[in-house]
Amino acid sequence: MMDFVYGLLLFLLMLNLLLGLVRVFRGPELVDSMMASLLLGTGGTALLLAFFKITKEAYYINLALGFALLAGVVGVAFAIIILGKSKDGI
Amino acid sequence: MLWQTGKKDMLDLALGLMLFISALLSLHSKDTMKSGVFFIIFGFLSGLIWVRLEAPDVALVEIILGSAITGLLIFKLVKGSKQKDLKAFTFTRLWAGFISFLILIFMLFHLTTIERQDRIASLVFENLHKSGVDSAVNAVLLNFRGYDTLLEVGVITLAIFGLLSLGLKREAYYWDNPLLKGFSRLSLPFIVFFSLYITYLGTFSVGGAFQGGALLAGGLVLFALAGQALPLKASIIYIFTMAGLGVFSLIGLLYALLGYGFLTYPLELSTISIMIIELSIWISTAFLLYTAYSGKL
Amino acid sequence: MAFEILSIAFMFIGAIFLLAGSIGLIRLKDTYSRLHALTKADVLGFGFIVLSCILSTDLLSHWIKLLLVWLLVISYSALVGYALANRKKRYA
Amino acid sequence: MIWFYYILAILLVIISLYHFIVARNYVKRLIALNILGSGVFLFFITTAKNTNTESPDPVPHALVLTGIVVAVSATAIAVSLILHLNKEEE
Repeated sequence: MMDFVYGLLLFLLMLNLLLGLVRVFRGPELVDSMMASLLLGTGGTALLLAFFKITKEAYYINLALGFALLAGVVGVAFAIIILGKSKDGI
Repeated sequence: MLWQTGKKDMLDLALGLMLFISALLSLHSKDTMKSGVFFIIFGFLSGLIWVRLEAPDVALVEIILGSAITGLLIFKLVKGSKQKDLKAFTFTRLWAGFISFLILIFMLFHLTTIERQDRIASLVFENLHKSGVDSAVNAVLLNFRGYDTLLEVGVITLAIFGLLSLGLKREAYYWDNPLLKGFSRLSLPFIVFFSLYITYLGTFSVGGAFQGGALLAGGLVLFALAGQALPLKASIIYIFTMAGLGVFSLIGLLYALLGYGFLTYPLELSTISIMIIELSIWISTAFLLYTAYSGKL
Repeated sequence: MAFEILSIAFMFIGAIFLLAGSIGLIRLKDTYSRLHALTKADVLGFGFIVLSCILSTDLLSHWIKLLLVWLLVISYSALVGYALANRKKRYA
Repeated sequence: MIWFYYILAILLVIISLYHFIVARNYVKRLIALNILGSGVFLFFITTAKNTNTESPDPVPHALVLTGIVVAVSATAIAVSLILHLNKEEE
């Protein structure tokens, strides 16, 4: 019973990642692709938390925290570096 | 044993297939910006795969360093380089296909000879209590194979100084926005604290100096993206970048002079020496990776 | 036992909200509306998943870290959504 | 499940090696190099899992950790060399 419930849960979360990958592939513009990779960041964090719930190993929370932090930094950096104009000097 | 599958492996199959598709798209896409985005997705997915393979230390390092910091570097490269994607020569394609095919045959042949056996794992677990840390990976990294890690710190330091010696004036990208400024300022103390916590966790659980340092480098990059300079003098940053190599080799030499041997810690002092080394590697990794991103001291 | 059932139910609700966000990402026509769907669904769905994890442990340190994950995800979601929309409108 | 990861690692190495030779754009060549490294790391980690002991072998994990850090520093220096090359060509 528990196996089936957790399997269904992991299937839903994996479907989430898969749909994100489809949008990255189809995305007409670059922004759409980056948005979908952001979705992959959130979905990956959710998957790690689901692993934490299933196995009760404490290190998954640290992994999730690092994942969330760096996915956000990458998103902001994409918006500023790729979409913006370049200027000299900080 | 090697060819068994079960119901629980569906997750592995799906993750692996997604990893392969993202790698293929990253290599095949015409637009270099898009292939950079796909590379970041590849990094995230491979982090999840390391988790599935019971290697959480590698997962942490892959997510933080292999995906995010490499992604930041590749974004800068993609924006700065205006080279067109030319079509390859037919001769090159044939040659590359031939070489790849040869390696495929060789590796498939190698796959048939693989068998399950006890490796040095039991040796590590037997001697873990002599190392001064409770985490097996960090015991290997900082005590049993300390030379490797010393040389690794040397490699990053040398790479960054090689990069600086090119004397290239890099363009700095920033966005002068009050929201981003406020957020980066608010989150920086939290990031410093969390990266120290990850470094401290390295002594008994999943974590370590490189992971913590790379996290701090991510926070510093966010700080710089808001258009702010670090409130530190260049000389202090220079000391920070050299701290890892300096402290590590000094401690090794100290024990060599005391008669224990280079990088061989006595049992009662091993935990404290490993902690000092981890702290120094933490600060120097953070500032080295930040320098690699910004391109100047 | 009641907590366990509640926790699993919360996790399912969270997963379905996240799935709704990604279906919106697939189905909507315009970049800005896709961004809207993504960032809105993330906040609620992820909140439910964090709540479910909080119900399933009883350590204070885990609670603090889980709340921090949630705080980080929602603030970065807002910040990245704002940055992407603003930059796209101005330069692209 | 071990066989699947071995085959995945081999496929990653093969396709990225092919693209590393074929690509004439340096950015794609750098990305191919990184993916090649990931394939090799996957091979190592799978070998670490393929033991009789309960938990995986920590020595290949430590080696891969070192490898990832060295790969990032190689990427950093390659990025600045390529940017330098672009400036020279202008």
